[in-house]
Amino acid sequence: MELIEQLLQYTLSGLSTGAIYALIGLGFAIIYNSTSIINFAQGEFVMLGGMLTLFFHVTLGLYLPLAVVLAIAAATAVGALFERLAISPLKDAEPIILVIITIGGSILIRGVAMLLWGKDTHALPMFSGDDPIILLGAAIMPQNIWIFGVTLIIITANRLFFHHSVSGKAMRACSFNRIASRLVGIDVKRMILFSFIISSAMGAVAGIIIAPLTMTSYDVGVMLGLKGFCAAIIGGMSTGMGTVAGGLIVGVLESLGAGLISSGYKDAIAFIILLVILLIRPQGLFGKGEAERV
Amino acid sequence: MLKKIIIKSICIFSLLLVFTVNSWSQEPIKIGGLFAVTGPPSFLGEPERNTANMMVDQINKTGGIKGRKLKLVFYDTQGDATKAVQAATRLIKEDRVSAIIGPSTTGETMAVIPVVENAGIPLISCAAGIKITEPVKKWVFKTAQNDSLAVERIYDHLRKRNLHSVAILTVSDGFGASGREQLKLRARDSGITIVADEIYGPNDTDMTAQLVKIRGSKAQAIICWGTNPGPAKVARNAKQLGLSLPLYMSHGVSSKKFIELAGDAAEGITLPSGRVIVANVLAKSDPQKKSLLAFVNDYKNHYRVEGDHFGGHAWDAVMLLKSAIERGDGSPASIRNELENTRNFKGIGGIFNFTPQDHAGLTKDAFVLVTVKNREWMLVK
Amino acid sequence: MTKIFGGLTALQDVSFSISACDITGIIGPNGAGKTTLFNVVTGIYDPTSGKVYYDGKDITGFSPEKLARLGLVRTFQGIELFGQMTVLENVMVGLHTRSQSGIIASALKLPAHLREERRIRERAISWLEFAGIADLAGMKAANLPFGKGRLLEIARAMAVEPRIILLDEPAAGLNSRETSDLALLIMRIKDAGITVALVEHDMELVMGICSRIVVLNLGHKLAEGTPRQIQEDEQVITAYLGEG
Amino acid sequence: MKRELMKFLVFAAAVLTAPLFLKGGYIVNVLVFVGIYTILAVALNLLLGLAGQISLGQAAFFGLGAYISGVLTATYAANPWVAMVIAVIAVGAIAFALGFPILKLKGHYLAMATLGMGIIVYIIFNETVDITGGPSGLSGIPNLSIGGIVFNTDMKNYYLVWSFVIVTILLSVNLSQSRIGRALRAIHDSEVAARILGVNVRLLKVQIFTVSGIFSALAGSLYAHTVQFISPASFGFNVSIELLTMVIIGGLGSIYGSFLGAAILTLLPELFRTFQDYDIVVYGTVLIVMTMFMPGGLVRGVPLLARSLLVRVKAGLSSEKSV
Repeated sequence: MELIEQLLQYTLSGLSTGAIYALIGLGFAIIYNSTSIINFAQGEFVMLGGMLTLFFHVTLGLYLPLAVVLAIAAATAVGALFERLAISPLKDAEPIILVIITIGGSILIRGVAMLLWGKDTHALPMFSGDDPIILLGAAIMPQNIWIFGVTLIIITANRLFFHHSVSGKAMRACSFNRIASRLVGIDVKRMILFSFIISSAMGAVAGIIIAPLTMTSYDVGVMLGLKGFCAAIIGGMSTGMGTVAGGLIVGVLESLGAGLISSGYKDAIAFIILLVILLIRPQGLFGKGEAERV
Repeated sequence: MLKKIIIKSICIFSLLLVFTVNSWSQEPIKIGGLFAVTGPPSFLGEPERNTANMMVDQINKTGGIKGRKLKLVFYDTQGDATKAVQAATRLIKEDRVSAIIGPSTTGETMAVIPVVENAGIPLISCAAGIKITEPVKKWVFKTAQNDSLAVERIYDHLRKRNLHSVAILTVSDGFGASGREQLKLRARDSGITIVADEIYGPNDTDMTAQLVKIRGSKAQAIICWGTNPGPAKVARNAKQLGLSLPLYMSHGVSSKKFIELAGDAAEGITLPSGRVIVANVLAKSDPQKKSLLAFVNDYKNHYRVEGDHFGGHAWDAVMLLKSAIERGDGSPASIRNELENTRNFKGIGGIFNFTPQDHAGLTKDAFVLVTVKNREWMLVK
Repeated sequence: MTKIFGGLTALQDVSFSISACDITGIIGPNGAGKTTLFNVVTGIYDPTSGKVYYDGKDITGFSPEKLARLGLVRTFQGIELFGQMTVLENVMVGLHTRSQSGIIASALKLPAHLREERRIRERAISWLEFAGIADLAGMKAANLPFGKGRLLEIARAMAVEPRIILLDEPAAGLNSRETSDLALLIMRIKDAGITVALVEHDMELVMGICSRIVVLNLGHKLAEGTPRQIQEDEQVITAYLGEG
Repeated sequence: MKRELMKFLVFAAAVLTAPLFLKGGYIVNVLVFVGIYTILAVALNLLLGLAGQISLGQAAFFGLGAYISGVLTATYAANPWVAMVIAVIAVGAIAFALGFPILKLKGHYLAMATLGMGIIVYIIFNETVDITGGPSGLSGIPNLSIGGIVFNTDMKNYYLVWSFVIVTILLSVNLSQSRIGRALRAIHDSEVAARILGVNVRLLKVQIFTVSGIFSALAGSLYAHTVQFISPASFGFNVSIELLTMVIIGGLGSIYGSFLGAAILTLLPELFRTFQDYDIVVYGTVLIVMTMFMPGGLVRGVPLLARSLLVRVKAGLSSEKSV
């Protein structure tokens, strides 16, 4: 009986961490799908979301919802600026060059954040108090419900955007064939800017809603970014349920691994799953079977 | 073609030569500082550097040491052993310092030890690892309290409360690993059984899995060993799960910051700590009180934040050096010998007594037990 | 020597053979499956069903590198040169199977390796001469004009010393002079005793040099025969006229 | 061919005589590390620049080399040279075995897999406390020695490390210009075309991955025996990234460029010490700007820049004359 209760708690904890990974992974997938760039700076937008909200809310004393809106706007502006200044001028560069650029961007953003806000860790107040909610003997925080809810809203919005709006369809077209898209009159450069804007905004949202739970500091982006990355790859770089499932799988297996096997190797679990997936199903668990051969 | 190659090579090597320019001046006594001001251990390096700067300024304003000014040359090691070795070599060979304060972490200190031992320059480390001074190295001292002392404090308290089986939850970095080693090492002699041995990563977002596993064990108390922000998450997760076991932490979180991060979840948590955080409530008769209040007030005036015991390690190091220089001629060898002769030095970390057999110099009295009450640190009687 | 191509999915049950020391042309409208056929034969794709025989031996599903060792090479429709390397180096890669220095011998510059290097270089130059582009040896391949790139690709394939060479639209994008030079080169290859199979749109070229022609349409084999037979084949004429 | 020989001789001569101008001092210590990173950057460049296969986990081989050497000597009192040989062979075998599955992947997927490999190895260093000493590191690693000479000063270590650098560079240059090197460059440009010509792409990729692992392990072993202390933090993800940056900044495919990249990235922080906290920002900016404006790396970028400057100056001069 006790074991079942434990397993339930592991699963629930895992799901709530997994939802965080999923949210971050979605940002990766959006940029990858419209530009084929793996944006190593994605984790920094998560950090920016949390730190900026903290800055507006705690330091400037603004009302929380206002602080949130401002934080998303500011992080999005940084994302757009980054694309304009560093990515857009290099449209035809080799992928490896772009990888280095995004790594450079990530170092730069992290550095500026450190100079602006110092090296301390900060906690954002919980959105709806900190009395745990008990579900069948397992406890989660109200903030987790926020995370689940926002993830759900974002997936739905993504789905609507990419499949039912003109710009969304255009962005998907860019990912399939850039030259053809250009020929049919899609402004590819603008679509790339768009994808950076959307994913930095999403990263910021993720950073904001997790900050009360995970706390935030100038360097939280690195590990969260990598885990989000794993989620996206496992999910086949999809901008929808695939990545979410990937995130949840990583979260739950980590939590189960820490509880049942060894907490020391917990972090390795995400990467072992990543390797296994890459080796046996590089298109991801839910990707369509179009593994590149030639 | 050949010409081009030669020109290129000359460019490169003249670039390298730029770095060799030495500045020679005998006047001030130069002290080196190796602090991890950026990188993961910056929570250690920053207060250490700030404190060292502040103390050196103060000493110079009040006339220096025997008429000679102190000069602090400091490099950021970023918590990286390789960079620490390079910086230590630079301090010794280029800046020609007479003694070195730091590095901030045990790993970096271990990496730097061969360098200072070969060069014969005294080093006062601000890191806690017991390996630094056990076995004793001729030129190496340290001011941070050994982890073992903190462990003993906790185990004493557990025994007093008649709690014998504990769960330990340590962070997977140098600080946590060293704590874990000591916790396991001292358990048997103290009559404590470790019934669960769990680990969390420095960047983990959620520790409920480990805590649930601990809840399923027969532990009567939990000892969590880490530095901010991990233990704050542990405290919050424990509260979330409604865990009623007494929760102990290490001196790694004895700062206001921990209470700020953990919020209500910090209430009732007990930990061994240097006296810094309870300086105000110490009895007047406490021999350290004067040093402590001086440090706390100066730091607050200078940097507008509370001084913590990490800064205290640098305070102790600078003041130990000062007194060793006053007693000798200020050469590296004399500093080393005089450091070893330090007796009854009332510092921030405790009362230091260095001997040829002991380069750590503290006893477990260096720690007091404190607990959180109404979001304030209180002494445990 | 006989080669039989078996049935494929992109190609429906196409089956024919080409004979040794001959030039066989494979023609057909766009989308007839010509390039797919080459891709299957050269091991880039696996056939869904069916078999490929070479010298009476089943080589279905063999990797391209294995086929090259057996003496089967090809060129590509949109030329695939090693752009960052010189023209000479491109051909030297073609001699990969004709040399054997391993990683250790190469790193240590053992005498045997140096001898081999010299030999490879000489052979590569002679292949460049064969293709008539020896004067371009030191040029970076990416900077070659398109027509010369074609010749280089053929020279590079020849350096493998194949027994059969598959040319995928070698005349595409060439002007008429270059095309006639190409025809001469292909004849020279044939004269060297090498079997040539050639996918081509340029009818003049195909009719001029091929001794046998296979016509594909929409993945089916439409006809097979000598150039004269093909020219008179009703079905072929309809297919081509139908296309436009 | 002769040009290459000339380049190499100039380089070797510069390396051997440099200390004469440096009069000991701290810079020699920095140059020891430049040497170690040069070996690492060259190793990565063989994989990335030559064969076009990315690795974001190169620090894993560096760390494995260091730990095998360190544990064998510090814990089991093995002879350092023997330990070095064992480390190099063992890491070569590991790289060979890992290479087959991992190098099946391409592009971003390969990047991710190698990144995962690097992080897993890093976690293993951290968690196998009984063997590696865990996060607090492993100390007491002896220096290398030949006969009576113990390599325990910066100057001696300089000659030790740089002899290995010279050998590594010589072997790598030879390799890149050989039959194998050509085949690898062919793979970089067009994998399909290389296969059609009979190049066994898979095996060659694994072989060069192995060579790259072996050189990295050598660097790791040298690191362990010169610093005499190792901890996991020196072999983490950021180190892999730094190595990648060295290769890119120096110039993909250019062996001497890797030396330049290693030198600059090791020396840059020394310059930046004056910036203190700002150095991370400066580092990020330099990284972006350099990759943006010199995608070919310094080796190609600087001469290009110099040439265009020269042209401009000449134009300026001639216009003055005409006035």
